[in-house]
Amino acid sequence: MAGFLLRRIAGIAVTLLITSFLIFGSVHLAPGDPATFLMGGRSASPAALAAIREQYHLNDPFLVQYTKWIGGVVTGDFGKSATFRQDVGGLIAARLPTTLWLIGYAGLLILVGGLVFGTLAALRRGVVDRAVLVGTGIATATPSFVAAIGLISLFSVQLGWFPAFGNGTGFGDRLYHLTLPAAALALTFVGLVARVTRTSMLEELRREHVEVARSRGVPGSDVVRRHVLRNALGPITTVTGTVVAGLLVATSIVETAFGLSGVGQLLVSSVTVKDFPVVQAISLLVVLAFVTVNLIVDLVHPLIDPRLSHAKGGRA
Amino acid sequence: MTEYALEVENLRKTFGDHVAVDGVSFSLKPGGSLAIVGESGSGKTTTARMIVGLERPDSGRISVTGRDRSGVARGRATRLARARELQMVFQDPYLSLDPRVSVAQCVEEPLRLHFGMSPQERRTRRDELLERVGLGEREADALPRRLSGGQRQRVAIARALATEPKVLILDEATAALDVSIQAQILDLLAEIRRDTGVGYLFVTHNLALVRHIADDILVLYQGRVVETGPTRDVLAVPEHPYTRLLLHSVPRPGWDPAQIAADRRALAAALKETPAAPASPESLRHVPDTNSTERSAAQ
Amino acid sequence: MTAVPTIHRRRFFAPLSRVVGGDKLVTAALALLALLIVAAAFAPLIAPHDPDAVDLSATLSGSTPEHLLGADQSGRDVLSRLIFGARTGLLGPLIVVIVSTVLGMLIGVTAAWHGGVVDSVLSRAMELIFSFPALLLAIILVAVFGVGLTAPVIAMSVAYAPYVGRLARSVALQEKTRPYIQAYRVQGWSGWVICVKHLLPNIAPLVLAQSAINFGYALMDLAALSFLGFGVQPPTADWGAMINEGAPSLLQGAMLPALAPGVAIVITVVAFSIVGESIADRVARREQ
Amino acid sequence: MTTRLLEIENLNVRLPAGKAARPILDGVSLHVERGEAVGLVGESGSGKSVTCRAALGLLPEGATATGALRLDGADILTMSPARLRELRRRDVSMIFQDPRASINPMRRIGDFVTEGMRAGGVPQKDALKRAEELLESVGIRAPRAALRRYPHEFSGGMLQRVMIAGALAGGPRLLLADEPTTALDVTTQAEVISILTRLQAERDMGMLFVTHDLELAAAICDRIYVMYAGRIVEAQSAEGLFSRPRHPYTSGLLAATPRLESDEPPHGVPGRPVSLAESPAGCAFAARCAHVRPGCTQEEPVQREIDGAQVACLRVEELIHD
Amino acid sequence: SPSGKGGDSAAFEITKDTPPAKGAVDTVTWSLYAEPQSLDYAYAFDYHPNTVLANVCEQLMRVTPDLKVEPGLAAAAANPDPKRWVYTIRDGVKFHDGSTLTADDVVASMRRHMDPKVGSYWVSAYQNVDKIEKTGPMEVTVHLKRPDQLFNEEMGTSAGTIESAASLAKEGYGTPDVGVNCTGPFSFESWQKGQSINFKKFADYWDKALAPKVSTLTMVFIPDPAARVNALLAGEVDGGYLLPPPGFPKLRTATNGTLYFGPNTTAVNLIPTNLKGTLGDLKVRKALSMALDRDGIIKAAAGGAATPAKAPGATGAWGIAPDAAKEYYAKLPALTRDVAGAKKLVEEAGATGKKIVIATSTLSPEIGVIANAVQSAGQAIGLKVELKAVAPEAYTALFSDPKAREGIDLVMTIWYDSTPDPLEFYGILRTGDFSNYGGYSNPEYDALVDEANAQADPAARAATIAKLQEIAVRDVVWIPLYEPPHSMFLNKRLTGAPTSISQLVYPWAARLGSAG
Ligand SMILES: Nc1ncnc2c1ncn2[C@@H]1O[C@H](COP(=O)(O)OP(=O)(O)OP(=O)(O)O)[C@@H](O)[C@H]1O
Ligand SMILES: Nc1ncnc2c1ncn2[C@@H]1O[C@H](COP(=O)(O)OP(=O)(O)OP(=O)(O)O)[C@@H](O)[C@H]1O
Ligand SMILES: [Mg+2]
Ligand SMILES: [Mg+2]
Repeated sequence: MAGFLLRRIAGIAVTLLITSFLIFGSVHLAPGDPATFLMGGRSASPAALAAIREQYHLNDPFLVQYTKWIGGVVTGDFGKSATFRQDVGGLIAARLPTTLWLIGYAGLLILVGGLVFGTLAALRRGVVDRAVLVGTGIATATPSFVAAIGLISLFSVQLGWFPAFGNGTGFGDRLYHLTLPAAALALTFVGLVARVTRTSMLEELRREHVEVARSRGVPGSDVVRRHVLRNALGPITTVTGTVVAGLLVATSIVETAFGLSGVGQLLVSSVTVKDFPVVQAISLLVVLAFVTVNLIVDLVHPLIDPRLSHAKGGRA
Repeated sequence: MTEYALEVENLRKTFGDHVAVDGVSFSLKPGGSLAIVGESGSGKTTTARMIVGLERPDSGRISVTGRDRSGVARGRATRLARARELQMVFQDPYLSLDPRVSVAQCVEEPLRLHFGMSPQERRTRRDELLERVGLGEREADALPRRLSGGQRQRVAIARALATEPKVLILDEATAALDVSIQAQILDLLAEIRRDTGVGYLFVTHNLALVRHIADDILVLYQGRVVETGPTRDVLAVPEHPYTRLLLHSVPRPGWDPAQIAADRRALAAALKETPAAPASPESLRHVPDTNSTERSAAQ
Repeated sequence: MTAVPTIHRRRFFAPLSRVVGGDKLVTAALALLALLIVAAAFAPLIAPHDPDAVDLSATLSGSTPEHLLGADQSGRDVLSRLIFGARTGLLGPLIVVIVSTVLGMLIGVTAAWHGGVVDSVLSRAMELIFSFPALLLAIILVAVFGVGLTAPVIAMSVAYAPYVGRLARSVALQEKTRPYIQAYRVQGWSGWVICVKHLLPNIAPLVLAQSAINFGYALMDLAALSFLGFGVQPPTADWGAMINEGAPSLLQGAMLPALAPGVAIVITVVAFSIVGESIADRVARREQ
Repeated sequence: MTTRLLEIENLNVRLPAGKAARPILDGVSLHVERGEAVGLVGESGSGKSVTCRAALGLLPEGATATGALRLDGADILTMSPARLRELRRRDVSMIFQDPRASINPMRRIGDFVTEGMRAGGVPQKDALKRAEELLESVGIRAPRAALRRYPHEFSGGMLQRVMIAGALAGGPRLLLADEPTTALDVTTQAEVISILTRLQAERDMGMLFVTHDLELAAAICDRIYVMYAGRIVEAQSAEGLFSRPRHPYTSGLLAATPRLESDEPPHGVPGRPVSLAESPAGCAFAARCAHVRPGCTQEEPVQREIDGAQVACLRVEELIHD
Repeated sequence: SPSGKGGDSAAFEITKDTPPAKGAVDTVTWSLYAEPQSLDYAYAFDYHPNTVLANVCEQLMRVTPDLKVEPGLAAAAANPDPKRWVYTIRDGVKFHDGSTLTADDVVASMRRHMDPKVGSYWVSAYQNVDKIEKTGPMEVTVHLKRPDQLFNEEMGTSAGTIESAASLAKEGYGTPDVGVNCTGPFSFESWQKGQSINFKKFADYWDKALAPKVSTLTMVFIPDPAARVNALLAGEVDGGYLLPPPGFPKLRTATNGTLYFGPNTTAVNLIPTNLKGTLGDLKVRKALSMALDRDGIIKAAAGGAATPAKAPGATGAWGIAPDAAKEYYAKLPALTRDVAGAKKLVEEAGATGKKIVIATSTLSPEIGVIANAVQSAGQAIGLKVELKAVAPEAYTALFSDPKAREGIDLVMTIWYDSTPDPLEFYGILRTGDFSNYGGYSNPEYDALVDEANAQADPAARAATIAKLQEIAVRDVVWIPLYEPPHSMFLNKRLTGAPTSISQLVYPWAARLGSAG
């Protein structure tokens, strides 16, 4: 187990190193003089440009720049934002709570909604199943920005039930403020998780051991809980993991649509103004989150399915 | 310079640290029929796959009519030569045919690859082969999915016969079929052997079947040969305790499962004490032409 | 929007068509897609107006006989823009799907067929791409190469390839061990021929099913990028860009400029997933 | 007259709904007495499993059944769901073909063995203790440790023993064994069968043993039913079946089975087995039968008693004299 | 008061000011359409940072709500000779940290703009400056390379902002973590990155007339226009400047507050950026101007709230001579839409079928709407108008990077003057000026610019600028579209905030207080 973990972490480190190189390198491919981007498109005298080049080490060879950057990243120093003239780390840290809240909230909606709808559909074949399938079919096809626009115009413009802006402070207020964004973010993925839940539960329902349990007089609800849902958790976890990891990017759309200031929105606005130090840092963060979530999913799997246990094998 | 159609010496294969096949040797006369028996996981399939070149042996020698066929074929010429000598019929008739290829095409494909026939000749040959296995025009045009298991296995046999091989390897070729169909296929195989002189290497775990189809028998146990000889003799007077156990395990009137269970435990216990020697040397009364098995078993 | 659902060989999302409407639904979806393609191809003939024609007197007019789906802020005909918008709306995903399918198949089948070092190198490479969500990759490329359809399409073609690749690899791995493939090897065919003539055609339907579903996701992702202002640029009529342009009008109570393209996206994606799922379902049923 | 342990009378099962509508079983009648081992033999698709499961009140999804299915006189087809669960927990148990598929791979062996008891309200501790005894009785060493292990840590043979232990947990009077050894090696099969028959005898259970291996059925059963295309075509004592098979299908099956004892090579039965839905009017076996007469394809044979055997063949009397 | 009618939309009324505040309020929440990137005055070159900074940092001069230039932190500004400005620093002014304002702070604050390492956005205000000297404990002298009247007026903008020299030396000056330390009526408290900036009333503020009535001022960032309007309507925020035109109808009918339109120095123009291309021909520029449906554009792009413009410089920007400005403006030729005439002009110029490329962008909705309208107008008179989409960041670059303008003939701009002097605008059309995007060059014009910049008397200067205006209109150097009013929404519990655009430099929140 420990060996497995170490191997995985080493793998992640390598992945991050390669991706960081790719990210940093690709940004360097950008046509145009980085110094002019750093000036934010203002009129810039040659003297000012030279000063900027000096400040951002733009005169160093690429590898030196990369090494300096990655060295900083390792110590938590992501450099300075060109537009905000602040430490990138601080910029991101200030926005991270909102984004994490949003992801957590949406993740919860996705998991609960997905499980409930998926289970309902799997167990109540017929009208309920049909309704859920049609609903999730449409939900998965609704991009979050379309959902966002729909939700805003209905719930905050027409009905005025939810606030139109802001992240909120304190638990209840946040919940109130982030409900619509989380719903917009979750919609597509609730559909996805519901369908995966439904499919894998139906597949488990067809398994012989479920029939065996029934044939032994185990009540239906116990069969569903202990044999069907329990066994279906594997694929559900995988999909939920991928989805939650993906939310970190998907939030950029929702945060932009709702005008929330989170990491995603920062990414979008930084791309717009070519604030590369910020883009690099957030990209790396997203990749890190992605691989971390995947690692967690991989660690959770053996807990769900003992056959995947890395510790022991062999047969009696 | 040998009279054997297929000769295998000291074959060995490991998967990781698991030894699947260990020092297997045997030979098969042209037109002969040899059965490899053993329980699940004893290495039967692995042996068969090494012989047709689907798996590379770790060591050992395979020769067909005296030509070396060890290892995975590299060039086109060796590949084709081996294919004209050895063909295989697989266990699961539902998976051994390309679902997109019609029966007729399926039989024509090897003809096209191996023989420079005109399309007309090829069609004639194809029809011959299909007729040989009892399939008519109606089945020829069909896709495999429209055929029953028995019919599919007939197609597989026709396809294997197309290259006119010296030896046909049948890995549990009838195990997935119903008894009434299995018997049909066995009838057919016997007929083909009579007519064409092809040799058979049967892989099976069904001893009752072996009695009716194989001249010689080779008993595998945990990747090693524990007993070999003419089927009649081995089945009549099995020498190795494992062979005896296997034989007694076949249900029949007067069958005593409790006794078998006891024997099995005894055998397992005995083998546990001497894991290096699964076979008692005196049980190997007949090892054709090579003593390697004897040697490896005697150490 | 990067978690593309993946088809598993036997198990698959319940195809909507199997529960509701049956083959009729699939037919309807196919008809809709055909209609859309025709509309996109012959947009100039079909659209009632020039998509860029400005009529400032019709600004934000609701549905009228002249403008069936109303007019946008600049007084352009929403219906005509919708029809023209199908062009970039379909072309982008089409390229993404074609490139990612070809790339994915190539990688997946090569990895599965060769195994060993080739497999582990290719699988690692796919894993590496996997750690970049498609949208992130697109955003990075936009940051680097600037806005427009090109960078996102390239990014997404690359980002989607491993989804196809992983599926192709796992299906090819299974298929490779099937006796019929082995029978061809025993017959003496070369690996190439078996791969191209037998393995590929047999895994193709499932991979295509995945690609049909990917199409919908690519459409959503590209529209999202246009919505963010990174993709198709104004004044080109494009569904995502139309939503971006139409969003401020919601304040004035004009729903159509933003809603119509939104609905178009949803319907198109649903249609593609119905088709993709029903292909996958057919394959799965044939297998059983 | 005392009631029989299991009595199936004229059981018809069909799938009604939509395109899949078709009959599966037609007029199946059989019975099992207390302490008796009864075989049910036939080729694939003949309806053995459906018959067997029906005795537990388990029918294919959407299927309807007519006829009677009684356990100790109580009609299973009309039982309430609660009573049916009770029946499954206590009175009837089933052992399935593939132990690896039949035991939830994600739960512990102990959970499996005790599941039925726990559902019946037995406290956890007592259930575990009983499970330990059961595992011991099916020959699993270190039963206490085994309870905490997972199915993948056991071999197929061992799992089938666990399956048997689980089946015996409720102290059933009737054991349904649906090809319990088909997935096992012959040597393992012998071992499992020895356990099964020993326990059956010890506990005086009735057993319906489903197999397609005539030899195996004959070796352990008192009476054997032969099924073909959803119907019982012959029922006889085991020796009777081998010495005097009455139905042409039974004879065909016997001839096709390779035997260790005999030099007679197996002979195939032409054609292929059909399911009830596929079979034309008249005798379902007519198309493959060597003794077919024009009448066979028109009239459906009914079971008749000939020399202590039940046979459903129109020409059975004529054939006896051949 | 001037009023306009845009298309068939409701008329709008210019309100010069709101009624004075009656009492104190505890907290006010104000909406900004974006988060300032920095509070460093050197980079305060946009609506949102200036709206914030106006209350916190003050300038040497002060631009009042009625667009007059008054002494600010400089008690007096003297122009002893045309090439010298002498500022007497006000006594007893305290910084928020309690330290006292001296000439050193002024020198340090001003010199920063000329330091390339700082890269000040206001460097052009100092283009004529030779050197800045402390000439007494409370006196600073600016030596010019040539006469520059405008310079003094620019000292009322961020170019004249004074910050404590000690604070300027701090690492991270102007960032959320460090903030600023100026002399304004509100002091910087905290900055929740991405959400809001908070200010506190400054008790020791020197100008007792402008003593704040609001104790806590919170500026929240709401980038989404719809969200911002809804927040105002819901009372979640108390007010905001520069509201999105699509929100006007709703804000107008709000029950919880009032939408005000105030004096503005903004004009919306099309800039011919390439006078060597199709638009190099005056006839073509004129024709395009004639073909435009200004009323329609105002309705679609400005929510109906704007006046069609005859001149490129806003009439509202004539703070130095507002009445004379009206006369000058009235004399300008009327702009009537005449598509047929325009078409003829294009034919005369031989430009029929020639190509014009206009930039469009998603940066703000107006840009797209106007670009579309221009395309439609141009095509109606036989020109081939292409739209070139530029990324939002590239759109800003169009105004600073000549390379970015390559291949583009026409760019839409919303131009506002920071000073009440029209020379700020007309000066940029001088040959070689950084913002003379089309490269317009007219020696007569250049001479007039220099002449005006040396005229200390506002009336005389205005008369000279009027000539500049005439030439610019005659030559259609820029194509005027419309003049929008400055917009503000104020919750009905509050009053006192000025409506005019001078809020960008004037401590507007200091006048804010309770309405009842
Ligand atoms: N590709 C492989 N990788 C790893 N182990 C393998 C592989 N193929 C076979 N083995 C192992 O080798 C041993 C022999 O397998 P083989 O398939 O030859 O047995 P068999 O006698 O054919 O059994 P069965 O009767 O079940 O078909 C088994 O323990 C099996 O698990
Ligand atoms: N759940 C079900 N739904 C639909 N049809 C079914 C179902 N179960 C069985 N059948 C059909 O009923 C017929 C009898 O099936 P059954 O499983 O009883 O055969 P069997 O004799 O047990 O065969 P095998 O030896 O293959 O196990 C078959 O034609 C089968 O297709
Ligand atoms: Mg095998
Ligand atoms: Mg069965």
